[in-house]
Amino acid sequence: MTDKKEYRGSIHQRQKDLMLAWYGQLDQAALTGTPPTVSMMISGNCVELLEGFGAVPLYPEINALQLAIRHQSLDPILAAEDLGYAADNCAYVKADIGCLLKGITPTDGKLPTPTLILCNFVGCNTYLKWFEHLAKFQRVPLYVIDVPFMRTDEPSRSDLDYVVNQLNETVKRLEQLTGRKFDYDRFRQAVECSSRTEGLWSQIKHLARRSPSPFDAYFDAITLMGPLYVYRAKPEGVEFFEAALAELEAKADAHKGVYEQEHFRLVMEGPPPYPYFRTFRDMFAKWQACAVASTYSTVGGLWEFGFRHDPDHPFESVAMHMIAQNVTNRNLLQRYEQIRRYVEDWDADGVIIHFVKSCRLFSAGQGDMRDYFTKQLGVPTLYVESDLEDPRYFAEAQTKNRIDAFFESLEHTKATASIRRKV
Amino acid sequence: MPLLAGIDCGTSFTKAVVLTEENGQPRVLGEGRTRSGVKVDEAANAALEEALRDAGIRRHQLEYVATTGFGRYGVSFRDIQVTEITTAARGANFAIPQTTAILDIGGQCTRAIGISETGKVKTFKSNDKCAAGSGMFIQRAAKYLEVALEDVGELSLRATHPQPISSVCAVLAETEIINHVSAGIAVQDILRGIHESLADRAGALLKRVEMKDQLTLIGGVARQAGIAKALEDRLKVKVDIPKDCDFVCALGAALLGLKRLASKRSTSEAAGRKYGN
Amino acid sequence: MALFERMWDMCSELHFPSVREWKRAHPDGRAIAYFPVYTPVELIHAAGMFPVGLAGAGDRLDIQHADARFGSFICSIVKTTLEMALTGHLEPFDGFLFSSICDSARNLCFVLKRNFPGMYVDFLHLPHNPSSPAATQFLVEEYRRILAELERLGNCRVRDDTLHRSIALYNHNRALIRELYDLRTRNPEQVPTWQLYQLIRAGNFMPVEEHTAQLQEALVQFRAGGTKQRDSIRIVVEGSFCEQPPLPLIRLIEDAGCYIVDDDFVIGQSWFDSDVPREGDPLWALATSYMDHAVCSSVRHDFRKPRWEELVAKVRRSQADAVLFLVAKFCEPAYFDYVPYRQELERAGIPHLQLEFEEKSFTFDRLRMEVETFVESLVFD
Amino acid sequence: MRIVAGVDVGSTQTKAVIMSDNGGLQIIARALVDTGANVQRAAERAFDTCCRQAALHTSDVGFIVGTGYGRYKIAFGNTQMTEITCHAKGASFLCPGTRTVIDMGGQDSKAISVGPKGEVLDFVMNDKCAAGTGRFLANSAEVMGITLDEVGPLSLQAKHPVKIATVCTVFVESDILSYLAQGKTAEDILGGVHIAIAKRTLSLARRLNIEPEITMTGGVARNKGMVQALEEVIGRKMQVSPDAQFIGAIGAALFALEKLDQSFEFGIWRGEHAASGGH
Repeated sequence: MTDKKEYRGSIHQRQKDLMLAWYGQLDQAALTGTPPTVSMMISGNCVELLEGFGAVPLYPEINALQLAIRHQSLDPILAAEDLGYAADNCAYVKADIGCLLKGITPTDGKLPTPTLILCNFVGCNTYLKWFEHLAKFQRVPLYVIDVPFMRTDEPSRSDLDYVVNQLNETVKRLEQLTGRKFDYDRFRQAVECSSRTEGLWSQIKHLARRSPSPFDAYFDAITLMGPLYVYRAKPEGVEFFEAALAELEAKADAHKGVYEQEHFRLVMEGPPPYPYFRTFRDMFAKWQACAVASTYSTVGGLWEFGFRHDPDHPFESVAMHMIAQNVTNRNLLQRYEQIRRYVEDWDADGVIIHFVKSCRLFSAGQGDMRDYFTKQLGVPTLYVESDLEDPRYFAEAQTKNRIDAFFESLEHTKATASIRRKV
Repeated sequence: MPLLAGIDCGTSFTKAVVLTEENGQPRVLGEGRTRSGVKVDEAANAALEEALRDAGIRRHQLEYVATTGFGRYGVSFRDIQVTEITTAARGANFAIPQTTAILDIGGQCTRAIGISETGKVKTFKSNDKCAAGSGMFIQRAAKYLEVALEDVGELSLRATHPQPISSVCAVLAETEIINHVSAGIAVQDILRGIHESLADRAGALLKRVEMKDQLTLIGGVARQAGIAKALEDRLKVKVDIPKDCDFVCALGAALLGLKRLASKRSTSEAAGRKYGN
Repeated sequence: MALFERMWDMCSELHFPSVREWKRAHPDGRAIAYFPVYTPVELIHAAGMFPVGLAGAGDRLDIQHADARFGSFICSIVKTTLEMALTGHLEPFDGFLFSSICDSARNLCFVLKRNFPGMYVDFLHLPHNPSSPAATQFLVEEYRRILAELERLGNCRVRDDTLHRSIALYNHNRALIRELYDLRTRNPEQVPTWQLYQLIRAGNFMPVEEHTAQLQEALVQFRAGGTKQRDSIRIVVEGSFCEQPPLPLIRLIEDAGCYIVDDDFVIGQSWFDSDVPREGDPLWALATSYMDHAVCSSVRHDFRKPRWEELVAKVRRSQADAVLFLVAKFCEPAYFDYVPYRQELERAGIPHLQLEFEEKSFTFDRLRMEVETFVESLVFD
Repeated sequence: MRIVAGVDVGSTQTKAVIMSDNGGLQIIARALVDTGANVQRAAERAFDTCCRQAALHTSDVGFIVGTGYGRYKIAFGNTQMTEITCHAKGASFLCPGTRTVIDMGGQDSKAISVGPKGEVLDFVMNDKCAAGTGRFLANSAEVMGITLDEVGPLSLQAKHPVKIATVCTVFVESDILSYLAQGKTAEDILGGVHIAIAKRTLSLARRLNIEPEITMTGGVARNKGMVQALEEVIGRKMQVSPDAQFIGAIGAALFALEKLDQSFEFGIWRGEHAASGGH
């Protein structure tokens, strides 16, 4: 087995430091009441707006996934089920609410009760329920930013106006709740920062088009997602991604890949099985298969195709990001198209669809996606099922069996193709 | 002295109880039991006849027949039918008067019932989606692991590294066991894991019915496989198994019959007084 | 009663004879399918089209193709609807209008779009933030967009007065449904729910004018009829707002000793609590009605009015003894709401029971036992 | 002369074959044992039985490939492959011209698209909620109090097969109990069960481009009722080899031969050094 399963550069340490600093701020907010904190969803988040108040985002999803990676998600899930949540409810929600009930936090520090629960509703109906329940249990004001779903190719003027209006209402709401005046300049600067971070992040993602790819655009990209969502709109974020780009670019220039030899290039669809993150990764590492692109790394924002926040139109660009530039609020066919572009432009050998039971937004209809890729496009596609948070739905032997069989077959196809090329 | 019967038409066995009341106290006179087969009426008859013989009572002396269980509607000679949840509660309350929570580990599903001090069902919760906690599951696991059901409890106590079963579906849980076996894990560790998972799952159900520090366990397989011990260890509660555990529901049906009979009598007496005869 | 049998035949037919018949009578007419939850049927009607509420295929169609597209843990109605499409059963339809219900149904919209490129398939985004003053304007624009699509499809132009006429027709229809529901709340022995349910469900498959006539006839029949009042408990059924329970299950619940005094069955047939205003801009009238007068369910979000408070109020209003949660398997919105509902009901001392069904299920032994136990626990000392 | 073996450790049964290319490629020994609680021992038993049958010493066997769920526990094996790859290979050997393989196993059902050389082009496996076709049948038999061998023949006598809607092995038990309570015959219930499984399997296979020839593999292929039900819903005859249940082991043995021969032109062995590192 290859000794070096994944890249461990200095950015990984820096990433840890940044995330700990964030948890430190949350801990401070819990103790002192400042800075103000706002619960928000990762998908299509509008962290730029919070900068205008010096407020810190609180992402329940990050808490939930941290818990799962540490193999601590089952207890809170069961606590939530005691309350009446069903076996088939999203396990992210159950883990988060279970933690609230049991007073568990993902670090040693405390988590604050947020100033406002801001539900950025970007397609996922579970978000609405989740935040509604949090608001009920925590007795915190709730505001929903209703983002029109991408049911047309491009958002309409009416869609944008609706979201911009709600962003303005959110500002008023936050002014009342924090007692702070919205700092428009700071907001504009945040949008400016975001656009720079996004440019860097996009360049990193495009590095994966090289062969070998200097990083795994699924497993490693997830590591980089924390800073992207928490620090995107801050100078720290820009610095972090500058360093990350430099480091990965150097690696790419030296033709260093994730594995000694990059045997397979994959596009990954769907969230990872966090409770078995390492086990799952090893199943691909065994075959020296590297993800060169993934849809999950675009839940918070889809930047590799050119979109950037625009400091000249800060509100409109935040609205545009929420409506059209994150995978969560885009429709299934737009996701097919995104994956198709990855397969072509990132030169992938196959697609792995990871069905997660918790998330119907991602998973409902993925069988049709498989049908499209295998039958219409002839792209080798594997479909495996488990969950992103609930360890009870990961069948290790079955999953491994399917992955092994997929690569045994892919190996054959690739070898045949290369022989044909030689002939 | 009222004479009445309760018949529990279960999926594998049909059980009958003949009951009377003496000095305001219900008393069991006889019991009968037979395989259910496909004809509910016949099995109910056979079980009842056996209980009547046991009690030394003639069929025509019976005043009331209450049925319960899966085939409760299939008994043509019944006076009333009541569900097995309601009757389990009444029966358990009679056998163990202080109980407030019942755990019924049946072949297909596990059920927790919260009851009042009079034996009334307050709330109940079934685990029908997850048959991994059911009797049939233990039976199958034992068979697969080549262990006799009676030895399961004993063997599981010898576990050194219990291997938990995490799946919430019986089919996937069986697969998990097979994978544990494939991975070379010791039989006693797997069995202990099954016991503990089962106890945990039961615990979750029992929480929903607000169990306190005691529970009454009913259901045949559970007893055989030594689940009571696992429940006591894991849930830190006292577990009681009623004497004549298999007859709890039949008894509960008979007890409810007794109540109905009494209230019918008092209405007819009242009617009798009203019309002066 | 012959009326109800006729109604149920209409709901059970997978080849949509009423739609085919309508299309024969209207050679240029279009039939538009929709999930009968919150869909502005008035727009479809005003465009001269036949809105048909699809509620799955029940147990009448084997799922043979759809489970390859929607895997485990997805509800039955999504799969049976897709199965109908993939097996040619939706052939009489020219379009399918989806609206905000849940993630699975929305993804189905786009799966249909890919597999049936010749069909008009659209998704209507209903606002989830009624507190925003901008929401009504957004919805008006959204209705306008849908209307324009329908006009394009039907090659027609819809005038305001046509829309007003459609609104009036549906207002009348819904007012009758409200009257039937009120009658049942007052005298449940006069209006058995298993009959009312057939009557309302049939409205999915009938032109509104015809359905209104049937409702009037039924109202007369119900008022005249009535059976002996039984010793039953009064219950509110909650959670069947989308996938519909099989008819035998409703009968079973009534037979077990329950009077259903309020429910959320076929919510799309009765989704406003009052008439849509008939003055001014009709799109504005429809939009404000959705914002302020749509009946509450687990898939309509309005954080100004918590749903759990609405449920308790509904129980009080209908003088019910208990609540029966009748939840479709894998219906995540209903699963979620069960938690706060349960908390508030327990706080208010209202007994409740949760049952799970699938529209395609046909054996009910376990459900029967649970309902009976529940009734027994409320009736016996 | 080259002698190779394939050992297929399944969830309920372990199969082993020895093949030789002496005078044409042929199977010279087969063994089938219950897997039971000790996988390693089951594999050894099956292999030893084969050796005895062929009057060979274990060291005479040049290369051994393990497959099936317990493949990593075959201590004496030289390498492992998944049973999907092995079934495809074995099926094309036994039934030349095979383009689609349908296998109903204890833990998983699968459909495989097979290339002209027995290579896997695409495959699909059952959804989580429809796991364990073999188990589905076994449970049905158990609930009805009959043996697994009787299930197929009885199902063929069904006059009015009942409707079974569920794909879930757990829920089917309640359905069967209900039917028994309604007085339905065992034949009709089993007929319904077989049709339900057949339809579900077809629905699985449809996710591929099903092409003839179709070969059914695995132990369930011995169940005539199942084969007939499947042929009826597919509307096409299938090939069933008398060695259906050994197909995984045969495929494994064929790969062993290629390995021994070094004739294996493709890089399919690349994963092996990692694979043998255990899991």
